[in-house]
Amino acid sequence: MTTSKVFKNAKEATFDIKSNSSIMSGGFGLCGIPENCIDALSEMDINELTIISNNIGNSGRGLVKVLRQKKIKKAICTYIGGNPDLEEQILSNQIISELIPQGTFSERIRAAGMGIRGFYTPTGFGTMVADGKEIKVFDKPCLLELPLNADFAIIKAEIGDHYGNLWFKETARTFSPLMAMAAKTTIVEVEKLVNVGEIKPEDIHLPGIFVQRIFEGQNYKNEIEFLKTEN
Amino acid sequence: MTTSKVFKNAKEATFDIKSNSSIMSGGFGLCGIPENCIDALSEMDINELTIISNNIGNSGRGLVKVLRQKKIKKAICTYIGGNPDLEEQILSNQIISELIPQGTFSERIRAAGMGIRGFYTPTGFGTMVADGKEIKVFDKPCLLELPLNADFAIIKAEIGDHYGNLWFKETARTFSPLMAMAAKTTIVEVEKLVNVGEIKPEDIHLPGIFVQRIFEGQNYKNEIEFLKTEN
Amino acid sequence: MLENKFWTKNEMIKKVISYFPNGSSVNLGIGLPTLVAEMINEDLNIFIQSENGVLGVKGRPKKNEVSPTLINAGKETISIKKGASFFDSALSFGMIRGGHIDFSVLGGMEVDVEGNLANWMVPGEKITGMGGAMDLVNGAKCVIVVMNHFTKKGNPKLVKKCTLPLTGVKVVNIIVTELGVFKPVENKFEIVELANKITVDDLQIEKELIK
Amino acid sequence: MLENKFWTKNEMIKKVISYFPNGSSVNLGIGLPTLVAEMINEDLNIFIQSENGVLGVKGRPKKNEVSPTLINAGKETISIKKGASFFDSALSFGMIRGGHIDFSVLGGMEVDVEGNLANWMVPGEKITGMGGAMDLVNGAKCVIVVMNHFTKKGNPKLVKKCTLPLTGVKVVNIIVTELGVFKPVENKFEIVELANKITVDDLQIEKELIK
Repeated sequence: MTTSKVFKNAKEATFDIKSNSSIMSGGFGLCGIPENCIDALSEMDINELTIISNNIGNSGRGLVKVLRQKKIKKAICTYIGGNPDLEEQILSNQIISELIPQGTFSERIRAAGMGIRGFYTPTGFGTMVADGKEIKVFDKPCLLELPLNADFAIIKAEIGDHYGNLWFKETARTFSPLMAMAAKTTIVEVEKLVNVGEIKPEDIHLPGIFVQRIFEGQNYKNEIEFLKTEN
Repeated sequence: MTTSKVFKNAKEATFDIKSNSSIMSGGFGLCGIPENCIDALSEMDINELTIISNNIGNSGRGLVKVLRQKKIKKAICTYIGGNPDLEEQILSNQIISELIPQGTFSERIRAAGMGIRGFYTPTGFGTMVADGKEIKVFDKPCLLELPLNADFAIIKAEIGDHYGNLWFKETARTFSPLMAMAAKTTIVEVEKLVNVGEIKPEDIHLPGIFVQRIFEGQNYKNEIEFLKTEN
Repeated sequence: MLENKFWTKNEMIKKVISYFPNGSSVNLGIGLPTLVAEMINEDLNIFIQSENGVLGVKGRPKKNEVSPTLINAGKETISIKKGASFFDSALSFGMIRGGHIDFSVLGGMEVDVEGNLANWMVPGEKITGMGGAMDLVNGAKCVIVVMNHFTKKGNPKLVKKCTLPLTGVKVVNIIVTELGVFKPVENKFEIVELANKITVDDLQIEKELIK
Repeated sequence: MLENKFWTKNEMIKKVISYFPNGSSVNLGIGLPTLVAEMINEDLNIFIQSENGVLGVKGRPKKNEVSPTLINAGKETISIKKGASFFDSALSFGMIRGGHIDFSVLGGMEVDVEGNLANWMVPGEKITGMGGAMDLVNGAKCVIVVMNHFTKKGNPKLVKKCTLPLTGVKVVNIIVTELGVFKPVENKFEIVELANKITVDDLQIEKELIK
């Protein structure tokens, strides 16, 4: 058993992703998305994927590349605005979609990682989201929500060490640490790969125990979706 | 409405703690405990308190001071080893105690802070902890556990700013950020009070939104319970 | 022209801001509500949360301070103020769902007299997705909907009963449109305030729905 | 003297360590199990977790490196290795309960043939509290109980049915005592290994309970 988690690049780190795999993909819109892993997916001869991601790409970029290749069987996400490719595939029934309130989405992923078998939340009560779900009344009527897990998580961090300890920049953290906890195999790409001990132990956002593979990514675009500046 | 959260000392910050209040107290053993607030409690003419704390003090110190004053009506905790005063008051029925598995204790406090109305865990199934609890079978039989909240949380952090953003040192973090989320009024004492902006936004362990009062503490003992060193 | 009497977008946002006590916390939805971050007076000491994981949004960045990893939930570049913090989505929504956010300001397609809100899809036509809206309406202490008074077809969005899929049940506290400020109270819309020279007739809301 | 044939504490801990593959993660209970942190070979690249909020415990600190805020779950001062991280109790127990910890090593008062464990109280006499034990036995991938073979009264702690309040049901995978290594299998104790010159009779376990 080798203990090295360090891989050379996205192609090598994603070697065992197959057709029908379920994959969580981190980031929000185009912010903090695992660009190298998404490119690798777009080059692999696989399909029928289940993708769990807040937006499944946006504005024609990110996971939309994979979406347009018709490799996605099922999309589990929270928001479709700004992703016309996804909206079209859903409205024309080319793809199965499951829309989840974003807080429930986060908490279900966390639950999978943290060993919680189910939890009650008022979010979604009285809406389509409640369809078929068990309801129990606490201070308010609540839905029973179940853990959301996956075969793989592909996520990006700003800095990672060889053990997989991660540090995220600004608002790029989002769902990524949670997905790392919830997936059987978590593949991390980082802007900067450092030696263990280089991230202050108090400031590690995700302990390396949740990471199986890590590599330093290349050619990041870090695209801005809506550039807004002062006057 | 004043927006300043900064208080002068423990006495002023705890002014409205009354008899019958429920109080969460952070730390593990004697590590990371809110020494100044505990001293303030010991000087107040109050009783019938419900205390929610991992150990309710240890080895005659910390909350044991308040315990010996017979101010505690109910102790909600996870571990009694090393606290003979507590064990004696429980065995002689001078105090009502509720022993909770530590992971369930953490998660119930988090649930209260995060708006989760209940969750299922296999922890405690088939034990006394399951008595009277609803059981539901997922991959394993699980207990329904409910949120644990309080009127006040008294916690200690290493560094805090005027808005209440906190940073904890080493293993002193423990339950403190969770308790801050779960209490109606969270009172924080810090080794060092700094201006807003002095803690790097990525490295804040607890955003100040969960903190109502903060002060710089004095005369910390930071006692070591079991000193062990290399040979 | 009725339009000449309407509040401008800035005036609508000022009405929204008038509800915030000093030191309160606010989450801003996508679109019009984000204007709050740009217009708010710093002295109010408001902490603006964006559910993608930041507390302490300030407004727009200077051109030379733009960061691709510093955005709001509308995926727009932002700046932050001193005392801001970043966190993951579970903590971000815990902050919302745990009742720690004082105000949620968001857009709407329909609001009815019971305070029900619809704002995430038109069946067969348009799916925006609920994003964080369902969490926000159930978690924030006060929910303010800021929206155009009329649909593109000219019908009022303040209705007796929502027909679109709901975002939340009995959740809306205040509605701000370009015609006025309203509250769903006892199965009617209470008129809190009307824009200058706007009359009750201008609202085009059925008379029996007005309190 | 039977005692002369017993494994020493260090030998017991070596048996425990022999189960850890390179790179695995381990949580250590209070007392005897903490010896693992002091005896383990660094080349094994084991990450030791302590449930009070640290991953990467190394052993004992040098005298001049002691910190009151750096302790293990037994409240003893520790040191950490490179790559260590600190976190709050919810994440710490999520790590445990989510199945991310490979081994839980903890003490026991009684273990029975079904793999039930009792180690937190003696009714009316002694309450230690369960601490993190109930979470650990339900969360870790492999649960190793390391304990004295006999109670103070001289009765074996490996029993047909636990009589003390349980910590967990069907959770123990391996038992290490000073007499040998055992596994609860098919309602019996399988003898994996006995200490040098120890016989099955020395165990004082009822014959029909031994596989």
